[in-house]
Amino acid sequence: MIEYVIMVIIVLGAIITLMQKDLLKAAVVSGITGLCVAFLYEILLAPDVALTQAIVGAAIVPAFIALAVKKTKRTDD
Amino acid sequence: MNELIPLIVIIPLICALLLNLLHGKNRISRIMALIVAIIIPIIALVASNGLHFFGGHAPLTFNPSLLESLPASLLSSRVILFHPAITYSLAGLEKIFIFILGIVIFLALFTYFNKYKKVSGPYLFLIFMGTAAVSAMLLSDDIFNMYIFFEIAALTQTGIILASNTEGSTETALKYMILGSIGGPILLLGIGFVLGVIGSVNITDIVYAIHTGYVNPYSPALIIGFAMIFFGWLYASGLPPFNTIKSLIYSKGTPESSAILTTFSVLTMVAFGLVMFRIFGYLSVYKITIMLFSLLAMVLGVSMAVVQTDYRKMLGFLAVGELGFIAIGFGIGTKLSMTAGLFQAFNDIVITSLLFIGFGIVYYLTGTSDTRKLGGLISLNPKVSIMILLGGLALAGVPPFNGFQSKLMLVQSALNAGFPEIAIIIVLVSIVVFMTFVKAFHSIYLKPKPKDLGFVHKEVPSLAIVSIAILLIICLVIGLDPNLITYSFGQYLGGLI
Amino acid sequence: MIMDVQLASLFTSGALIVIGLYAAIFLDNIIKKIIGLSFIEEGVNLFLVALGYKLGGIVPIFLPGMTKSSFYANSAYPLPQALVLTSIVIGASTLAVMLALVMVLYKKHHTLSTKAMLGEDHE
Amino acid sequence: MAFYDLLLDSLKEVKGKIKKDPLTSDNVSGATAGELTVISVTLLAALLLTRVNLLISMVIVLILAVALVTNLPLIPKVIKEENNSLDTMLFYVILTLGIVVCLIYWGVGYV
Repeated sequence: MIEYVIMVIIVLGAIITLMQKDLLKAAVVSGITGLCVAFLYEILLAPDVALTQAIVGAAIVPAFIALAVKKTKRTDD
Repeated sequence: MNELIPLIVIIPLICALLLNLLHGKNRISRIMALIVAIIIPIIALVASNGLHFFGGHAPLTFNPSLLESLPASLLSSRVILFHPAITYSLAGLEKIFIFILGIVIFLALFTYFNKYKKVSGPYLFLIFMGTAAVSAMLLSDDIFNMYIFFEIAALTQTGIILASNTEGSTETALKYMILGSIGGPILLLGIGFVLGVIGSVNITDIVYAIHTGYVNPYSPALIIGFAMIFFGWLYASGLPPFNTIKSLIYSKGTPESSAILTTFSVLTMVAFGLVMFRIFGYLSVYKITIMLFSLLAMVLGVSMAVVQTDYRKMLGFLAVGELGFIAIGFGIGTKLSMTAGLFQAFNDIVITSLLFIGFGIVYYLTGTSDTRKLGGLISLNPKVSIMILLGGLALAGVPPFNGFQSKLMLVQSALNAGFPEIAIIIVLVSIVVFMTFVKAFHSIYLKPKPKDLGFVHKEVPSLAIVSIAILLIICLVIGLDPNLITYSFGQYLGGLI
Repeated sequence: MIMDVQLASLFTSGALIVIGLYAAIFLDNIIKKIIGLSFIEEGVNLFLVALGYKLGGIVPIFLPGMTKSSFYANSAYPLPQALVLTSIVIGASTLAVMLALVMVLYKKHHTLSTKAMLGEDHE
Repeated sequence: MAFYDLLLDSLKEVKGKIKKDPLTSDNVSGATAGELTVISVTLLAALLLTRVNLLISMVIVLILAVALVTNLPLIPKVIKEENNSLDTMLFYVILTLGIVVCLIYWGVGYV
């Protein structure tokens, strides 16, 4: 059952990310999607991919986005 | 000798990394870059035709001693034919294209070194990385391997535009990357569909599986996969709707960069076009879709080029429009038309590089690219202007140059295949290309010189003239004896059709 | 079970791709556009991994104590997984380059709006 | 000579729309050539449809001819659509993705 919950979180997380007004929040929330995708890889019998995705999707990509937001503007208007 | 095949990719890769480290040491970088640029075509010519299996994992049929030890049930199955490793194959076609890639890179670097005192390590890194990626795309028989090098090539192209550092180049690079981030994943998705249906990413295996009835050739997943790969191909080559961004890129780069960029895109187009032809050539919708998009590319490219007053933009649109000629050869789908399309691709690389470098001299001298502000440059250096005029004639398809031969071949193949309308369109578009070129040539060279025309540099870079001359000689030689090129193409295609 | 895991994952990947395309076309903020593009990449990777899944299968790592025949019969297909590893890295590097370009362009245009930053250039 | 006048008027219009600054004969000839290329290539390409169905192709060619002639200054429209804005490019990219997938997926059964 957990896999379906994760899938719902992935889709909702993606939508919520794009609805944020605060771009720093969007960066953090996009990490949730990345992490859940990593969990889903684990369920889909791909543990090595899950490891890479957990690092890239949940840590590196949000960090890059947060860095870009820090250097530019924080709000979306 | 097949150990030489991976060297075609490995040498530029290593050279790229070293040149990046050597940033600041002008002399060594120059010598090294030129040596490597000349080594690539030599290796391509010297290496014997054949296959290279990475890690030595050849298909079981290639290994007689292992084959004897296998049970009889395996011997009769398809398993022994399948390729377990990434395979590179080198034949006449790849040799010719890698050769011309090396030549263009060499001449472009030659011009670049002549123009600038300081050599930028990262710029050379990008150029050689792109060279490695493009030659790997041509050599590889593995569609995912091609995708990876395709992404690398796209990144290096972005880098080359950025390194050109012209007005608005950063914006253009970002636009290209955003469009690429749609095109690239869609291409991967298409590869995923094909992988899902067949279970292999080796092209020979995929072709074998489809043509021996191992899978249903009309299964919906395979068709969707084709649609996605086709879309990725449009992005890779710069056919519509990606024609605007590609022409923008060409017009934003420095002349040498633009020459290299067109070479990269044409070769990427050829590599992926051949793959699509091999895998999906049996679909009739394949031909119709390619024809549709190539006609669109021609008419949009040429009609946009003819109204430009900026010669770099004009050349960008012409380069994109010429892609339509290559694609129409792929679209008609007979052996003659495929040969003509590949031949046109070869000529396109030579002629467009010539024109980019040639008009680059004008930009170098005057610092403006607006044809309305230019004029009377023929008195400055008649030799160069005549060579550029001859290059333009080759582009438009005037005998005895190579452009004429390939366009004649295209027209013949269209007539033979029963598409007289396409033959007429090819002739018509060639005429407009001619007119566009003559118009630009007139306003740059022949029109009376405007009084306020100032010069940034007085001297014409001498090595640029040498580059143009070499490219023009290639044009003339190929135009007089097209069999030099078309024989290998015909042989390659004979194995496919 | 209403739907098996593989099909559900494929639908999830489709949803991610569609959300990403929506973001890329309709959202004006450039950083959100780029986040949308990263969702497209993630969706495609998920699609590839889901292709190799086998219901009730085992992880495709050959451990001591397994017999070859049972491993072949039960393991998930490892090829797509190997491909995705590369693809994830490519996606991350592309994203990094795009964000770097955005930072450069922000200094010039002082806005994150795509219309203002990457609109028609007037020369 | 109503058609000729129409063409002439449209060309004058093109002249005004392409560039505001003083015009040379280059620009006008370029625009004319572009215009004629678009029209002729489109009509010739439409003739390729005769292989599918003669009647349909006749109707399509006629409709296209009328549509092209009545919208005559075509080049300004092409230039407007082929601009450098990212939004326009993305719009056409996604549109093409949809068209390509539909065309190939449903086209396989019919051609």
